Amino acid sequence: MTADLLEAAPGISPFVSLLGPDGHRDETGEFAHLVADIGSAELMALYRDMVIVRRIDTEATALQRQGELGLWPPLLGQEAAQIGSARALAPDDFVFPSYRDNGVAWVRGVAPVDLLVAWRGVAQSGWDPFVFRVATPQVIIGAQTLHATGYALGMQLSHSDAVAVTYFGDGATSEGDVSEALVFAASYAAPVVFFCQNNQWAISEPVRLQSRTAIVDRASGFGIPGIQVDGNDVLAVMAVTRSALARARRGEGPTFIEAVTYRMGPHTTADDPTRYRPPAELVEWTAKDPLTRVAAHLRGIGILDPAAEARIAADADAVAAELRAGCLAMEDPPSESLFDHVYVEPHPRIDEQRSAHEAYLRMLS
Amino acid sequence: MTADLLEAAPGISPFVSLLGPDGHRDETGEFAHLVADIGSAELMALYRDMVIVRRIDTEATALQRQGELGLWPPLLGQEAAQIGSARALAPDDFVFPSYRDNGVAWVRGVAPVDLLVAWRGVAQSGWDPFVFRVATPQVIIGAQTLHATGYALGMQLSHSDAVAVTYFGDGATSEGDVSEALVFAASYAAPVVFFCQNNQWAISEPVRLQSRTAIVDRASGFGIPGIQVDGNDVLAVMAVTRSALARARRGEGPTFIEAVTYRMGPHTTADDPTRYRPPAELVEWTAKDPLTRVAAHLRGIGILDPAAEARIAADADAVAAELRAGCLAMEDPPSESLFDHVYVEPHPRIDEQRSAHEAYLRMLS
Amino acid sequence: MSTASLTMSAAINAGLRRAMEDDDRVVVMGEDVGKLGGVYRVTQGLQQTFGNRRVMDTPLAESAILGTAIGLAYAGYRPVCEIQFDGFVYPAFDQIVSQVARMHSRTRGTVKLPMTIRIPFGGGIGAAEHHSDSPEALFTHTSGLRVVSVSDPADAYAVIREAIASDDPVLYFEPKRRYHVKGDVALDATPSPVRAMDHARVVAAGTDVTLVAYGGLVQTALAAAAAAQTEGISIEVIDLRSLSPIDFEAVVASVERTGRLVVAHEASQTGGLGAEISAAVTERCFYSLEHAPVRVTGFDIPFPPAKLEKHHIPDLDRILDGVDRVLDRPNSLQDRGW
Amino acid sequence: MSTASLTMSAAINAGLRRAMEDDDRVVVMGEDVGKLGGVYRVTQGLQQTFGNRRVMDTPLAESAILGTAIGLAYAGYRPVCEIQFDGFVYPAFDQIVSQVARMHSRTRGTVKLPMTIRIPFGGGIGAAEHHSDSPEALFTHTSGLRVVSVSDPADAYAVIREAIASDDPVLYFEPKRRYHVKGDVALDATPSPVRAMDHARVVAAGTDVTLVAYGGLVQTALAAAAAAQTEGISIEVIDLRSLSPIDFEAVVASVERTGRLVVAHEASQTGGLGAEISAAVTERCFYSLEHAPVRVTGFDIPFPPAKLEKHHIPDLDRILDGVDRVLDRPNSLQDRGW
Ligand SMILES: Cc1ncc(C[n+]2csc(CCOP(=O)(O)OP(=O)(O)O)c2C)c(N)n1
Ligand SMILES: Cc1ncc(C[n+]2csc(CCOP(=O)(O)OP(=O)(O)O)c2C)c(N)n1
Ligand SMILES: [Mg+2]
Ligand SMILES: [Mg+2]
Repeated sequence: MTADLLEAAPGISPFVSLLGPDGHRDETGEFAHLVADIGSAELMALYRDMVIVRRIDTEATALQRQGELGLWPPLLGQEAAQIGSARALAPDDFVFPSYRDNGVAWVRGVAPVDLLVAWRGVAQSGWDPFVFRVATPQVIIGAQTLHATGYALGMQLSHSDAVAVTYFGDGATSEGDVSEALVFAASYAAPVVFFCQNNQWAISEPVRLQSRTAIVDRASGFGIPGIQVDGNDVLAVMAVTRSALARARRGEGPTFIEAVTYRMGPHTTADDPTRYRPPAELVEWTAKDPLTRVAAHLRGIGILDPAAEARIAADADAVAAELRAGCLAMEDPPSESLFDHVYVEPHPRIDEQRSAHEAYLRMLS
Repeated sequence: MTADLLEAAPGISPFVSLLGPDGHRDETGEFAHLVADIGSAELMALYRDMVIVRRIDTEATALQRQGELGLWPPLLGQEAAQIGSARALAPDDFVFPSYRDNGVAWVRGVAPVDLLVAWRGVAQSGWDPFVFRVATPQVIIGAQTLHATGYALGMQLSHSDAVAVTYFGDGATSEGDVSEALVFAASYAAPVVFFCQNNQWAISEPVRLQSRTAIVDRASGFGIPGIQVDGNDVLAVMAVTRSALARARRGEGPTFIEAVTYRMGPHTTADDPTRYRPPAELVEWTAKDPLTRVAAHLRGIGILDPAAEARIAADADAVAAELRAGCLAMEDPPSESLFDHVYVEPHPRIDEQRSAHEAYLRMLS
Repeated sequence: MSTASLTMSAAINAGLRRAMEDDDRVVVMGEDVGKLGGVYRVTQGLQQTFGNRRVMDTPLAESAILGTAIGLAYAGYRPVCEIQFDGFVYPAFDQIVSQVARMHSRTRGTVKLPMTIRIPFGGGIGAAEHHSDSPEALFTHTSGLRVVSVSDPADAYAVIREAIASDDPVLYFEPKRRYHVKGDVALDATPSPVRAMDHARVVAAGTDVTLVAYGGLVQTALAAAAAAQTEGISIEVIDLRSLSPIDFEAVVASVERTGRLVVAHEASQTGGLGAEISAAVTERCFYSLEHAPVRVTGFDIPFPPAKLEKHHIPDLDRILDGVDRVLDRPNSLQDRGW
Repeated sequence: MSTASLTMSAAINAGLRRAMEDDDRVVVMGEDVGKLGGVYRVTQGLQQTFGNRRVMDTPLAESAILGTAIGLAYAGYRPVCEIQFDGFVYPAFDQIVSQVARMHSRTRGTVKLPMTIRIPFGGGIGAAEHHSDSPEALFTHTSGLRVVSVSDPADAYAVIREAIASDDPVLYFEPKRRYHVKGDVALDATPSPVRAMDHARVVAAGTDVTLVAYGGLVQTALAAAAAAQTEGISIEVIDLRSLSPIDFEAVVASVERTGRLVVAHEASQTGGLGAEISAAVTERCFYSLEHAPVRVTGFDIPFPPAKLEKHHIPDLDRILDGVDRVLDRPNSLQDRGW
């Protein structure tokens, strides 16, 4: 009786788009003025970001295939969503990302090799959140949306104009935590931006299983304005993110952004999407590749010539080479470090177990 | 900065109303045909229900004050919401209520004294859910909405046309479980009706803390149609519930009903609403009392004369007397019953603890 | 030093107030904690003094209370979350065990979560279902959390301030049935450098049996010790205070003298704190033990309805029965004609 | 009776298929269990056979998976829920402990919840954070639940069928690192009236030490017994299978012969199953014990990153060290030059 319902696609609302798949830039649309300052040099820089994070992705995938990483979650296809939004942030804003948001971390200044730390299994995270103002990636789906909301409450309390931004997927919208985050954010008009990358899939589950209506619609029922944006359009993403950030800084509260994009690769390197995904879908979305359109635009206005392409590619290769070298150089942590940082303050049981373990190691050696 | 926001009232959408506070019945509105069969005799029966459940409420409150019950959660003010909706159900439908839904239980045939079992503390619940097709009242806010959704999935699987109906409060809409129930219900187009009694308060917290927009708006973001109804209007409530049930039976999926009503009493007998509630509010809502308007209407059409009033009052008093007698007659459970029904199948640890406890009791005696 | 006679709930209230005065990063949040002052009035008056953003009434969502508190801690605050009743902590379980407990180690020591999670717990007040749980063992099994329980007003005041001042997340369990019991509280004591919350305390000295309890059962244990005294049995009663980590130094020192251990708690027996204490003490002083440690606990059942709770919660008689058993005097209770 | 050599994941798959064939009230639900067949392929092919309503891919919400399964059970079904990884069970914790565990007693025996909750658990596969937890003790402390764990394909097949057939809710823990290990499985065996899941089994007979393990550590325990054998130490290895209730009859019978008990598990030590087993065995046969029971467990830390897990999960050496300790041979490991 409902098999057909399960197959129906969610309704797609009109969405913000400024740079079409053909590379044409709309300079007059409602959101265009928000990125009027993004001239060709800035667009070139955004393009460079996207090329580099894609290159990081490829290299990390290769490292995983070669047994150097336990797992890797590729962002392939989501570069515009991540770069466009992250480049809109102010230094003081604070990001609460999920595991796939490597592009965001790159923009915040996290060293690419530090992205690998967790996947190589040498530690649960690779950087100090306060240095880059980006929390370490969250694995529990949706949990970070509450942390962002709480951080935003803190900014209100401190009269800061910093904004919290949280990244999560289409699947995450089903988790109770995400709805609760919307409730709290709305209730206190917290300065938080909910940035949902709807990449159409949650592992093997299509977005229509999570929602019968467009994901962006979710927000309005909580009293939070939603904007749906072409997530493969770096300019449009930047524009809507800027608008949401400005709204938050004006004290008008949270905004929910749905960036409509596509996970062009597997869920992680452990996944085989051919088991569940129609091949035609990938073909369709490849035509909307977020990098291709920027390149087309930049070529059209004559600034992305082969020499520039080569320079960017060389930069990306250098980043990749450093990433690989850094990965291979990472040392396994000593077994005594098991007991580090479980608590801030002294803890007799930890001390006891550490001593016993050290005695055991001495005995073994 | 947000103090003002915290004080603002949520936007009120237009809502279904058929019997106004003055007792005037609208026979032509959009939903009126759904209750065209409710003539004066039927309306009289609904009135009788409401008088009786209010009387049960008064008696239970008195019993609590006299130390016969540990606690009691009055439904005072919510009679129309509960009677109107419950009287719309078919016998095969299944109800998943919360602790305040005594009127619903009454309609389903639960003996009033069985409502007291849990509050007197002789057992955690008072009846067999399968006999009345109403689950025992849920204390964990919102948890039952998932049970209802699952039951509805079961009805789909069994090709039954029974519908699951779940009752919950305005506060409950903030719990992740309720949002998750909406997700699942929408995804599978499950035959479930979400019946939210927005009685304006969750203990001391006003509804505006739970939602910045009307509660009914919540549903649409999940792809579920919402109807807001005057919850103090027994006819309107019945009409919208019938419409939601019919929709579910047609295989069109869930509906969310917000019954706008008011908790005229304390949260429970342990609560003192004068600590947090402006007195004017109660005055305002008393004018919208769900019983008064039906009485006015019935008097207007000449069928509720003093003799009829007296008959209904006598019926209600009889129910109350039986309730009181039943309450006082309830025996404390024997301590051996501690171990009953923890498991269906034999369990050595329970057996061991039961034996040890029995030996201990023998030793004491 | 000013001393006042306060109920336990007033003592916690005073401790919260003091912590908020001393450190404006301390914020209080939870359901009904503001205008109402909490269903047990533990936060009464705080919102009037500190405003509705430092004392936040939250929407009805426990996972969000904990999750947003984590974000507040990230932003430099020291949130004190109230979970209205023990039985409502489970919706927040994921945020507590996957986030609060692991954030410091996950981030290699860069993020600290100085959060306090207040939970009224236990039975004895004739409450409805889900209002009498003792879930502490779920948290003591979770590494990365500190768990404490208090048993009287003075202790409640001292320990709530220490919990808030701690840079580790602390679950602070308040035995509901002791809220209204009064005691003297040294109100403006400056916190001792030796934290009370790290140390079990001997609340009654004794030589024959060590009786370990915490929270609401400390009082019952003291009563049992007094009753046993009249029969010439000398019980040393230890109030654990810290449930994680447990101060085994104190417990073992006592058991090494007495040779006999009884542990009492309200939570179900299987996997309760009694199991850990029995196992750990047996490991540490097997050869000092004259008898296997005895557990006197709630049964392995969901907390029963109000009319049955008196049979489930260990009372004086059941504790004395445990004492008899550990002394190999199985029938003395009967002999006494009790 | 047809016997096949199957991996543990294939054996569970076969058990699920068999249960669904035998009883059309059995439904399977969870994230990615349908078209993908689960991230461990345990439900592979079931949706093709039984359709997308008896094998339901669910939205990404664990509390809802459990909560709707309760409703399905109310409607007469026997849901088998998959939680994708151990670390994702916590969002469903409230529905499990407050609803699943208590519904039968709450309703005075009128409602039964014949649910099975499958949870891949434990480490040893180099996984990311939250993918290697051992949360079983949280559930064994919760009254109203049955908890089992399997250790090989034959057992996995028998026990999944028993769990589904049980009228009580059962948590079924699958040790991830054993999914790919093969073994012979008697496929069409009719269920024995004596349920395997109720009984611990002696997987290696021995006389000097009783070594209790479950799940992924059973294999390690057997290897330890084999290694010890070469030194003349005879270890009896018991695979618990049922973690709640524990088959103490079997454990005690063994300890009464050996006088020495070692319990091994991956979960953290404090409050883990080792605590309960140590305490309960000490209570039951104190005078047979030659030494305090020894626990060889994960440390009291959140599960560590992949590169450290080999130090955290008890291995052959740590188990043998525990055996040495219970035998008062503290340095034999060193003597052996290991
Ligand atoms: C609480 C929880 N449940 C399940 C998982 C397993 N899991 C990891 S990623 C994933 C899908 C997430 O989909 P989505 O939110 O759309 O993000 P995407 O991976 O597409 O970026 C699932 C189910 C998890 N990590 N956490
Ligand atoms: C999970 C959970 N959290 C908190 C509570 C305590 N509590 C009981 S009733 C209530 C308010 C409920 O408000 P609402 O949903 O509006 O229903 P109402 O009581 O107004 O009918 C609260 C917070 C609870 N029972 N369960
Ligand atoms: Mg996705
Ligand atoms: Mg309400």
